[in-house]
Amino acid sequence: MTLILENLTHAYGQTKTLQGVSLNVEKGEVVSLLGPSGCGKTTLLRLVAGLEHLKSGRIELDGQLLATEGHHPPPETRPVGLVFQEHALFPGMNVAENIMFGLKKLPAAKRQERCRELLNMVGLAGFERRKPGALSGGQQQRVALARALAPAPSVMLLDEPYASVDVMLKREMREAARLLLKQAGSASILVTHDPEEALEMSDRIAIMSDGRILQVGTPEDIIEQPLAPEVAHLFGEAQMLDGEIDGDFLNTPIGRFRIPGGSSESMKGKLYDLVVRPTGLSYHADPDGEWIVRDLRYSSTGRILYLTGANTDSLSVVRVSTGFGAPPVVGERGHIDLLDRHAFLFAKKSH
Amino acid sequence: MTLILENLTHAYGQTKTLQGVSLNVEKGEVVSLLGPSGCGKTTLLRLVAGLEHLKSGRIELDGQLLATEGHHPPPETRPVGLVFQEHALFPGMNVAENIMFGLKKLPAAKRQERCRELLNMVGLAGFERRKPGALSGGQQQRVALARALAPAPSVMLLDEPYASVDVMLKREMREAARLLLKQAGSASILVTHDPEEALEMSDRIAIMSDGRILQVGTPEDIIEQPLAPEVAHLFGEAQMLDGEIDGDFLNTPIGRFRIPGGSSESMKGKLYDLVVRPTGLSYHADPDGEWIVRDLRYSSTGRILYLTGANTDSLSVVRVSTGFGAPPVVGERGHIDLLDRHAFLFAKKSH
Amino acid sequence: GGESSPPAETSAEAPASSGSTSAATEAKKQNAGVVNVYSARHYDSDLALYKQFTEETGIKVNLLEGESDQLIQRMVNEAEFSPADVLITVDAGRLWRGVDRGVFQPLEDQSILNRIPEHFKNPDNYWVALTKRARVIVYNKEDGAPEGLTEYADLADPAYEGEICMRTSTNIYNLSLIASFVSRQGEEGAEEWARGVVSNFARSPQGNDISILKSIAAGECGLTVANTYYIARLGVSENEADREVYNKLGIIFPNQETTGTHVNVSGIGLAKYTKNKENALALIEFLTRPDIQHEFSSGNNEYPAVADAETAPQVIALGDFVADDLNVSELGRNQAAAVRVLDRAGWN
Amino acid sequence: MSVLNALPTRAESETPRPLRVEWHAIGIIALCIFLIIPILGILFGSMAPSEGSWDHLVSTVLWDYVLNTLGLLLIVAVLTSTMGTGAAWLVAVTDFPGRRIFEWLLVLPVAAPAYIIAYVYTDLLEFAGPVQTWIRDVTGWGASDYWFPPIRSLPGAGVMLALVLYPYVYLLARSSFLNQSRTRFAAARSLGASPLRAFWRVALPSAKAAILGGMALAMMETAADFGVADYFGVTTFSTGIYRAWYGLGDPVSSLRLAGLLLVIVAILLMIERAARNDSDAPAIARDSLSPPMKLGPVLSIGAMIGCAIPILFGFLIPVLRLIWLALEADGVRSVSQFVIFARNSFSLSIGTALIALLLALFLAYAQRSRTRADRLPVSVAATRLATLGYALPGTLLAVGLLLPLTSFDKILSSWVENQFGLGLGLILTGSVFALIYAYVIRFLTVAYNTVEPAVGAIPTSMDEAARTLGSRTWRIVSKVHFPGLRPALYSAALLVFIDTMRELPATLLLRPFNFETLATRVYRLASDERLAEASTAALALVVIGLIPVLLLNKVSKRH
Ligand SMILES: Nc1ncnc2c1ncn2[C@@H]1O[C@H](COP(=O)(O)OP(=O)(O)OP(=O)(O)O)[C@@H](O)[C@H]1O
Ligand SMILES: Nc1ncnc2c1ncn2[C@@H]1O[C@H](COP(=O)(O)OP(=O)(O)OP(=O)(O)O)[C@@H](O)[C@H]1O
Ligand SMILES: [Fe+3]
Ligand SMILES: [Mg+2]
Ligand SMILES: [Mg+2]
Repeated sequence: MTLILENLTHAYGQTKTLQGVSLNVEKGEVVSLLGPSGCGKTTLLRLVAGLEHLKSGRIELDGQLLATEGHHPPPETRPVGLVFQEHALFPGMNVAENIMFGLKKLPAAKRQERCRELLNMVGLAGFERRKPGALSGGQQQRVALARALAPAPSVMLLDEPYASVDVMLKREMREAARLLLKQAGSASILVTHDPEEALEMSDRIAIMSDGRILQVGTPEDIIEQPLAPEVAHLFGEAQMLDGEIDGDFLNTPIGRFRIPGGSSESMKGKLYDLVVRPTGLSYHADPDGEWIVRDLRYSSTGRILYLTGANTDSLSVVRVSTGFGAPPVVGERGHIDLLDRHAFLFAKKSH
Repeated sequence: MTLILENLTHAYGQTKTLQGVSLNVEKGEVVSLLGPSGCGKTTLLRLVAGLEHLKSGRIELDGQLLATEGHHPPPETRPVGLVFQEHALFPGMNVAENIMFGLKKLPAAKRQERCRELLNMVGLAGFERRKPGALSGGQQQRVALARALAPAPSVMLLDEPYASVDVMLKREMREAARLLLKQAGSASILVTHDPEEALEMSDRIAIMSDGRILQVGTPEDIIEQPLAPEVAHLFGEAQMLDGEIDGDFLNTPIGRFRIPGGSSESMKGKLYDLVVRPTGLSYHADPDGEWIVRDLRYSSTGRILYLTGANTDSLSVVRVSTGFGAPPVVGERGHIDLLDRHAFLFAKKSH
Repeated sequence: GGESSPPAETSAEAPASSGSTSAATEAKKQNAGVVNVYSARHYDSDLALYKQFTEETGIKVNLLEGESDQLIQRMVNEAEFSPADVLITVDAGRLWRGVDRGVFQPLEDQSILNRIPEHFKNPDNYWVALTKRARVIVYNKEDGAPEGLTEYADLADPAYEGEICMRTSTNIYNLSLIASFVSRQGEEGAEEWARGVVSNFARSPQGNDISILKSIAAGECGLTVANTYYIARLGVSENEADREVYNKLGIIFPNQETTGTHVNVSGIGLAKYTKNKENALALIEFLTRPDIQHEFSSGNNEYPAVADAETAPQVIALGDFVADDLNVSELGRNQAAAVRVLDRAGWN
Repeated sequence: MSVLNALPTRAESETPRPLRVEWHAIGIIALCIFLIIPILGILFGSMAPSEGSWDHLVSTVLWDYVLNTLGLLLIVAVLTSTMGTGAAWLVAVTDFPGRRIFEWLLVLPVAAPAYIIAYVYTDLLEFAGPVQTWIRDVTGWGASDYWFPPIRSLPGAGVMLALVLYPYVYLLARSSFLNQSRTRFAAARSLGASPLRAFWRVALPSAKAAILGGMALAMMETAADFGVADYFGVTTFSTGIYRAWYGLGDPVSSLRLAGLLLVIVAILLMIERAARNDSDAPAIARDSLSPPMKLGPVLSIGAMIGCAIPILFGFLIPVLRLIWLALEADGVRSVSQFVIFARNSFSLSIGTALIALLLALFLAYAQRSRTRADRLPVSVAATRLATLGYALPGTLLAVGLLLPLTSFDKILSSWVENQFGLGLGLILTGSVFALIYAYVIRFLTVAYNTVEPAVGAIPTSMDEAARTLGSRTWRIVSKVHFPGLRPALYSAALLVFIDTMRELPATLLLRPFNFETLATRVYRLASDERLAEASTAALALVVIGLIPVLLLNKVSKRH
């Protein structure tokens, strides 16, 4: 069961939304789709589900053509399930009826059974009779997820299915959903805004921007070898800085950084994007340091220092992760070193 | 400008949703409201905005009574802005008209100006003429945020305003929104499902569960001194285990842990909840260890090991954070130590 | 047809004055020069007559057309405020009801009264007839005249089973016909007859006179009763198909040997609270003038009510007959009984 | 109450509060009293002792009235709902060649009065008509050699009424379908539902309020119809009421029949209300711009035929026949005289449409508002009663109105006479005021039933958002609601306009002297059994009715 998207393009009227997107998803695989708001993620899912017509390109499932230009079988003939970003629950039906809507082929007992199972999974046992209007936002979203999972379709498309679910529940739900999808052997695409979710949930991650896919790879690939600054920027609270190579240093508007491996001849004088995660920097106090500690905040993985360059007027901060030892004091000076992990230099595209 | 919520209760028909909620928010302060789906967060905001009538308790703003039992001034008379979880954009109006809707008192030029400013902030410059129906989910949410921020109300209530916005934009937007709210001196309550967001965005955090507030405090308080297992559980990907004190160890269904400071006499034999973040555990390889490494995943802050107890049948895993050194091998055995930070023991309430 | 449809301008005349000012104030303003007519006759040919009246006398005719009973109701409600000066209705039953509900005052003008035969005016002179129409039995000439059919009573004869088409019991023409039965034979007699007719129906009661006449011509129905003016109208129609229908119709004036053919009238009465009595009387006088009576006949194919008025040729062509001399007030009095009779007989 | 259901969100949270004087409620009740005068008159009138005719009616024809009326209502309900809903769905949701044209052609039949259609069809299809004559000529059959569906019959009457009444359902259902979230429909399909099942399970339930509202209108008009039923010889309540009053001369029995009819209609309406359920549309249908569902060639042809049938039979055939008759009768000559009639009809209709629309909006909003005590049961009941006027046979309504109007007039007039010595006469009775008053009472139902589902479908979250942004009611209504209400408002205005155009009994009785409308003109000729001559006026009536239909099409295109 392989889902192959080949060179898909699409537009709403004049607005181009997809410009040649290709992606393969294997049976039982979960591929996350990550990208900025408005980049075309929902549109991509709608194309696969048959709710939009593609302009060019082709979609194949298991060697069979699913759609191409001029060939658009209707959604109900495609073995594709879709969780809608806006839930799209049926307001006249109660929760159980919503979930069982896609199960009309099963005998009634089986249907009930499956419904109960899914309600347990999304933590809504006992809500069978509620109408969607009397559910909280997160509860609605969970019903939408359960409804789409119910028929165990060959292709499962999930559009931010956990956006309004709290972390704890989300964690449980995504493990459970992952299991269900694997059991059913569905090829799944999961749209999410949460890089951590993508890392945890998915076999591979596809990063989209502006109607294009920038990189597809395993979580490790994506984290360790991002191919574009946008990709690197997505994870680990990274920050992006413009910089120019100056000897072994990178001069940025907010201060200068030493380049760990030094710079090669060819890099000299060129413009670069520096993408660096707080964990890609280390700090040590030094009264002569070029950086000043401005603020200090907590995160669950440690303290984050906010520093500004001592020699620039810029008030922009750089964030550096520190361990759990004695905290630096706000106002003290120090050095920042770029580490050779979690910090990436990308040559700027020539304008 | 202090917003005081005192002992609020509320119910939908027979469903009790709030059971004595008290909370103060200072002028210019941002308080995050965190809690599981369906716990009553939205309901609380609706009470303050005047969209629901409280059953008992009182709401005060700046020393003035805003609402109490039997006194429910309508929403339009309250200096309260609300970003709706479901966006609630006006479908007939374009983006600019939506944003300017609350600005009717300003002269037209000012209004336009403010609209432009806010559109820039939410990254939607150029979308002025679009109807909401032609926006992506995240774009709609951003318009909703801009619309609520526009009149700079004294009290600002934000119901998951960033749920469908991608991380990078979210970071920018929340900084910008924070600035705007501080400038306006609004007392703000921000509902979110994202603990990290709460930690970063807010001056204080309130944790709700089941219609009650469990704890209110600064991010540091909440992270370092959670008062309830539910609170501790929320942050840093924590896991919760049942355990029984056995000498200096805690026996859990999935394996035993040494208690860092040892146990006191009074703790013996009692049941405890252990809430531990991956960063609250350390691992070292040891062929005689009681744990087996089952999996190893990436997260932006390091590797996460998934281990199961070597002496139990349970397949439940415990997650341990490791540094960036040479990774352990899947299948190897080792020891886990509880650290004295990011691991919390809560005596179980007697049944 | 051409004769029955007046030229466009005539009918445009009446509504030309603004309707938005109240009728009452209008009456006040031009007290000398108007007569307010409530009329249930709605023939275009009447409009021409009103126009002629205005030309002759300078009195303007304000016209309100409606259904008889509603107009009576309106006059009852308006009582002494009523702007109406005269009421014209199209059925004896309605005239009777007008008297019953006290909307008329007696006509004292002998010159008018003298023109009208005795049984075509109210015994107390509350109204006089303007026109009369006979209700005759009609058959299809191509099928030959039905033998032995000379009386209304014969329609109940089982020999005519499956032949008869009738209008529904809401229709006043049939109600009046039955009412005349009730007058003569009592409710039981009338009912027995009605049952006989019902069992002879070719189809359930439906349609109107014209449509049933066409059904007769087409052969769907064998027999019916119809008002003479409809038959005559078909004869003088400009439409060829109508004239073909006419040519196929045979007419029987029933009860010639006994009581005479059932005749109904349209009539006029002076409103009880008239404020333009002079003008109203002038109008009644005008409408009962022999030459104008002739116009009724040629315009709407009716028989004049006035004895010495000339009947139009197309009406004469229907044939000569002896009319029932039952006072038409009887028809009104027995109308409710007629309805009950029809209900019981299952004539819907 | 449907509106409550339509807003499932948070209504229950209302804490019950003690009753207090609510000006809203008083306003509504006052308005309703003003509107239900004739109905109250009937209800009271029917309680007077009868002169014996009542027993007679009960023992002879009452059951016929009940059965025939219910039969007629059933036929009309089934036909209007299938034709109206089916056509509305096809043009709103699917795409096939000619959809845009069909979209507005489908409204046309509403412009033709039912009794005209009935006359035309009997003229065409009766035994003596051209169709059967032609059959006989071609085949040589005689009268009894073949079966032809009898046009003047209960089913025939049902079909005639349905042909002109289905646009009520069509208009309401269409705007409901257009406002619906297509995402939900898409969700159903991606869960494997065929378009038909998705329509049945998802689209239809959401449009239920609108469809039932339209059916209720069609059924009320059917209940009130006299012309068709009488001409076809179908004894319904409406013909019975007429006969009891004018034939039996027994107003009390007549009023009792009317009271009974109202009770039946009220029960049907209650069933209708109960059958409505939640239909909260989300504010934003994400893909409202995406192309509607394209139909394949076979389905396209099916859809075209489906849409063409009601247009063909409800409009094209009758109008062509009317044109034929008008030409035959040389009606062209008399066109000039219609200018004045048309002007009268037109201005009355416009006035009535505007007033009815305003009142309907007021009542609909009163029913919707959930934070005010104006949802007192009294005001709900009053609204229900006030919007029942449509089920009253027009004759009765007119008579029912005449009494209070003239009484008031007389009091006024005597007072003026005493005070100023001025003979005022009757000002209201027999003036345009009385006419419009009667029209509004009668057609408020139409406006209300059209506007109310649209008002009810506005999600409360819209109001809430606007209110937290500091807007008061008026601004919310005009800025936030109005854009969404516009199609329904236009539909309501159109329907009231056309209904007023063709209203007859009240016009006849209450109009001023020398005041003719197109409808009275048609009636003069038709009641004199001059179909050919009436055809020209009937055509004029239809043509003027088309004006707002065309306008409606223009504005709804912009939507
Ligand atoms: N109209 C209603 N009738 C009955 N119960 C309701 C209604 N609306 C909400 N509830 C219930 O009230 C509880 C609180 O709802 P609320 O919307 O405040 O939750 P929430 O904390 O905002 O959840 P979420 O994070 O999922 O948005 C939920 O359990 C919900 O099911
Ligand atoms: N009906 C429409 N007409 C015109 N443009 C549209 C329409 N629907 C969506 N768009 C535009 O298409 C682009 C892609 O939309 P899409 O919904 O696929 O984005 P997305 O990646 O899902 O975003 P989000 O993460 O915010 O949901 C957006 O810029 C959006 O504004
Ligand atoms: Fe006649
Ligand atoms: Mg999206
Ligand atoms: Mg919520």
